[in-house]
Amino acid sequence: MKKKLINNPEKVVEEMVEGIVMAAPDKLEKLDDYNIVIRKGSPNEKVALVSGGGSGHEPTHAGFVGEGMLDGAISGDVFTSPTPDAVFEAIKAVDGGKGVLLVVKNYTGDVMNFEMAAEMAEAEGIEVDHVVVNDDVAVEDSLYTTGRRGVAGTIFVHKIAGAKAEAGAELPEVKKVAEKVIANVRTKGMALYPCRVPAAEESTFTLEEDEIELGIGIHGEPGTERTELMKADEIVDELLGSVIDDIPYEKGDDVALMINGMGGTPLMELFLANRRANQILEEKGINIYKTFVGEYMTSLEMAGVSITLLKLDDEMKELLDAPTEINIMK
Amino acid sequence: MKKKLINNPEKVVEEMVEGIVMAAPDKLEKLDDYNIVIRKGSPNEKVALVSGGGSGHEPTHAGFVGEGMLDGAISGDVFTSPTPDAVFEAIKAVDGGKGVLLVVKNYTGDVMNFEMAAEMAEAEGIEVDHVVVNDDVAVEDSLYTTGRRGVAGTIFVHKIAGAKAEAGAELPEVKKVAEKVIANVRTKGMALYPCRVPAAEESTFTLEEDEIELGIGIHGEPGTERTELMKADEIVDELLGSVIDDIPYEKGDDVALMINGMGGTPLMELFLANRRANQILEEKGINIYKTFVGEYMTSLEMAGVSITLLKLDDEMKELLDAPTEINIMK
Amino acid sequence: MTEKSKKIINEIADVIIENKKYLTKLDSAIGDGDHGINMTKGFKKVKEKMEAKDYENNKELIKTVAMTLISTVGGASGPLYGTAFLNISKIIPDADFDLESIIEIGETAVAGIQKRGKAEAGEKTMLDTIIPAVDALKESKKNGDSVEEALQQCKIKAEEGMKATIDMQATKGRASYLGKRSIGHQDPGATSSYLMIKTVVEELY
Amino acid sequence: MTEKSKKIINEIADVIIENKKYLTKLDSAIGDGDHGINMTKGFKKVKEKMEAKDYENNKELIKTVAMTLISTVGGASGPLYGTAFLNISKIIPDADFDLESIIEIGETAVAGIQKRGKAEAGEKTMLDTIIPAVDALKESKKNGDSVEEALQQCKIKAEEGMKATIDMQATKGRASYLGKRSIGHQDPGATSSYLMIKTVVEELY
Ligand SMILES: Nc1ncnc2c1ncn2[C@@H]1O[C@H](COP(=O)(O)OP(=O)(O)O)[C@@H](O)[C@H]1O
Ligand SMILES: Nc1ncnc2c1ncn2[C@@H]1O[C@H](COP(=O)(O)OP(=O)(O)O)[C@@H](O)[C@H]1O
Ligand SMILES: [Mg+2]
Ligand SMILES: [Mg+2]
Ligand SMILES: [Mg+2]
Ligand SMILES: [Mg+2]
Repeated sequence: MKKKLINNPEKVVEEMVEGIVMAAPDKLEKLDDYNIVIRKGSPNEKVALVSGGGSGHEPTHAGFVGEGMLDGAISGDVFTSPTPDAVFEAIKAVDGGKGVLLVVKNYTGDVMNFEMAAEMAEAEGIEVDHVVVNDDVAVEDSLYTTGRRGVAGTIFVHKIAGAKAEAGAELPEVKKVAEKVIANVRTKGMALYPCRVPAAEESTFTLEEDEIELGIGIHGEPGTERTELMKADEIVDELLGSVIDDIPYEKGDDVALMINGMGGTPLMELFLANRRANQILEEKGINIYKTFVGEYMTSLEMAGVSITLLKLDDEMKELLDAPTEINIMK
Repeated sequence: MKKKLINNPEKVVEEMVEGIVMAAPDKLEKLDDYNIVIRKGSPNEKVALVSGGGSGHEPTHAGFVGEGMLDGAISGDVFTSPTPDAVFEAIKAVDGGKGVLLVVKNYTGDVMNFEMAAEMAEAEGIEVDHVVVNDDVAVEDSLYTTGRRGVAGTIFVHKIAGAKAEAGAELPEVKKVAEKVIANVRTKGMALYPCRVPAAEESTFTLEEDEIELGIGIHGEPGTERTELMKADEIVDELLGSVIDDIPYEKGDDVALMINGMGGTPLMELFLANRRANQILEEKGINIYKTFVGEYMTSLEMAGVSITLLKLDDEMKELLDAPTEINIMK
Repeated sequence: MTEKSKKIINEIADVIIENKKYLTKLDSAIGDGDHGINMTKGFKKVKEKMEAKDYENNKELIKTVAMTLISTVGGASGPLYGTAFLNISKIIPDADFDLESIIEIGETAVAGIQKRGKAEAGEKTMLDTIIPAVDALKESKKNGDSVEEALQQCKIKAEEGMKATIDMQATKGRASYLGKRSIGHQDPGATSSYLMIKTVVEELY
Repeated sequence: MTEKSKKIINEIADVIIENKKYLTKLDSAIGDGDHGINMTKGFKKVKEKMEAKDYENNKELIKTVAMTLISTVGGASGPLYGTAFLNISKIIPDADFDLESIIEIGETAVAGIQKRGKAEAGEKTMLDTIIPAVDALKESKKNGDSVEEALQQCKIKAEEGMKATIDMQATKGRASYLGKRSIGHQDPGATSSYLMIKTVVEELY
């Protein structure tokens, strides 16, 4: 049973959310009785952005609440979608009359719970719309399945739609740009080591000392393929190759690149991965407009990396560069 | 043998440094043939700040090169002090005629290698001075030993002395404020899990599933005490308690608080630790002026946390708040 | 009737709580390892609520169960089971259950789950337990079986349905991300559904 | 003489490289587990350098060894051994070594290490091997021993010194952070020093 720096598995989320707000008490607020972080002084007179999901992905989502990004974030139990009543509370707390956009990652649980919350909010006369992020190329996309998972690409939706909302756009415009990001963002990830959910005794999967898992999601679930341990460059070739081929990203495209650590990966290894990603993109003539290296969408202490590309047009570039209070997205 | 996302243990530092520069090619530059990162366009007409040490502590030190903080950083082999010739190269590359301050962490190797480099630079007529950071309260301080280690408190030296240099201060003034930070900063850390140096086959120590190590340094070395696994709150009580009692920090003091992850600790656990640290400081009437939660001074993929307090006066507050290009120090 | 229903719900809750680890283990193989944790949290709360209050009728009782599951379970199973119970609360009679009303309960549960989750039989979900179970009841009715016989068949078919998920490839829910790797494992939701159906059957006859 | 010196340095390098894992393991117990790695890196480079070039005299050869160690080893041992060799290069004769010159070499090495590292005997460092070794040479000289006898004693005392570090508490270097926990482990630097002295002795007589 993997050791953790926690007090009580049943209280981790609550205590974590308290700790998040205490780190920035002038900017953030916790809703009483809920694991919800909102901007201090909410609601604001603008379209509000709300996201959330299971906990364990920190800094996602609560860490992205702030000017220029989210207005509110709901932290469900670890890797478990929050319940509709909690999402509904968040919506009510941040709605300033111009409507609320929910940014939902494509998981059955998240989609259903957010949909139920939206129904509740609409019943109270709040204008609510939602987008579903599904950037994970590891999962085959098909009409007959639940489709692709939403992973690290979600951060770009938060940033760009957040900037749009901050600029005073109306709900349909904010939704439109969010959907543009979703259409242009792709991710693939891998794990060297799994993670353990605090309330569980074991990790969700185990890997031998010469095995890695490709195509992992962000909930500790096994990936789509188990292979031998490879060199970092080979792993990056594999991940970034799948991402590039998907849309596909082409010569002359301007992209944002995110090298995302899964929680337990040392920064050293992320920079090493960034090096190879840069080499590949340069070879292909794809221009890196902006690079993000660090932990953005994690899976507790999982060791591994995901690589995200977002193909940018002028509007997205401007919104990506727009000011935000969130340091790691500057 | 713990898996790593690397290519070749002998090349990790070089490849990492390349990856760091590629992440911000408009701001950073790598010196040919050396694992040295400097600000693009160096030297600048100001006192230059240079730091460095073994690698494996990322984002320290290379990640703190940028306006408002360091001018250059030398990355030695993993956990191994860089050699004097490398430090000398960095000094030459950033010296803009107003002299260079070396920020050295108190390790025999670092101190000796930086001293030798300073001798070389002085022989070439470059004005060089240095400060030695020794904030780790885990180690007994005594005239007859090497004294305390330099750990996460170093980041505050970089930030505050960096801001001073940026403001146009002369070398003695920059040194003076660096020494003020050193006099007022204290840290203690612990590990749940050790780390493995890429070139080594095993971790430097091993812990049973119910053991933790208190008073660890940042080079994978064992700590000063091995205890049973405790709850997060108890661990924070222990770490922060030792820190507070050391100077001591007192009622009415204004402090900067840093909850630093050792590399493999999920952000969730750091925020949990921040919660308890806030409770303790509030109880004691110590005011938190600014909080930093994240990975600043790591030890590869070690799981654990260190807690740093810096007692602030008006000058240090202003310099801590001064603008910098380094996002995580904003 | 409310006392009897309360007892059944209590039994369901106990069985789920007892099987927390088992359900979680199943979910670790093809999901995210929380199904037992999620369901236990929900049914513990259901027990608390039921202890604290008396209910006038089955409708009120089951509505409380539904709302409690919806607001505590989270994940995929929370809204699915929640919606199922919510649908049931709308039609549940307060008298003794005859075969017809039991079938109606089953059908409305399936309808709720399908409305929310948009899955069909054969996608390796809880529906692969529940649909065959309801079908068995209907078959029994057509054959003129007794309620006891019908319930017995229902339980058998539920179990068969649950076991049949082992060989299925998931196309809905989290297990679908595994593609072919989902084959060979029993679905956790199908298992919790079986545990519930089994409990109801054993309590009713 | 330079050929002979080159051979000795080559032997030292080989012994250090052979003991990479051993030295690293010792350093893992009370340091940061890199002593063997650091030293091997340095001495591999020394071998490379020596192969590529002929040296006019011992002074030039040893200076190259010093600069190479300084610019490749890093850590604490790099500047310490580097300074020791640098000091040696300043006084090393080009003729055959008599006991007097061997003693001078030892003394200047110690002086270099102490100038850089500010440690004394008994602090659980490389000095606890080197100082007794040099003392043995001086003792032999006083006793009028032959060079062979003196070197033999030197090696014995070096080994004793190295082993004596086991029971010491470190007050210098990284091991000092462990406080009392440093007791019971042999110092890695004292061990690499012994390996070097042993090699020199075996090559010289
Ligand atoms: N669309 C769906 N329709 C019916 N049942 C589903 C659907 N998606 C998932 N399930 C069921 O939910 C179960 C997983 O529940 P749980 O682990 O609690 O939620 P999550 O998958 O969000 O972690 C699956 O085993 C499956 O039986
Ligand atoms: N001040 C000092 N004087 C003499 N020897 C020292 C001193 N500090 C450390 N050493 C020696 O250096 C050795 C460690 O070298 P090494 O592991 O290569 O460097 P680091 O400690 O920087 O990792 C110790 O075992 C000790 O013998
Ligand atoms: Mg879940
Ligand atoms: Mg070292
Ligand atoms: Mg699950
Ligand atoms: Mg060492």
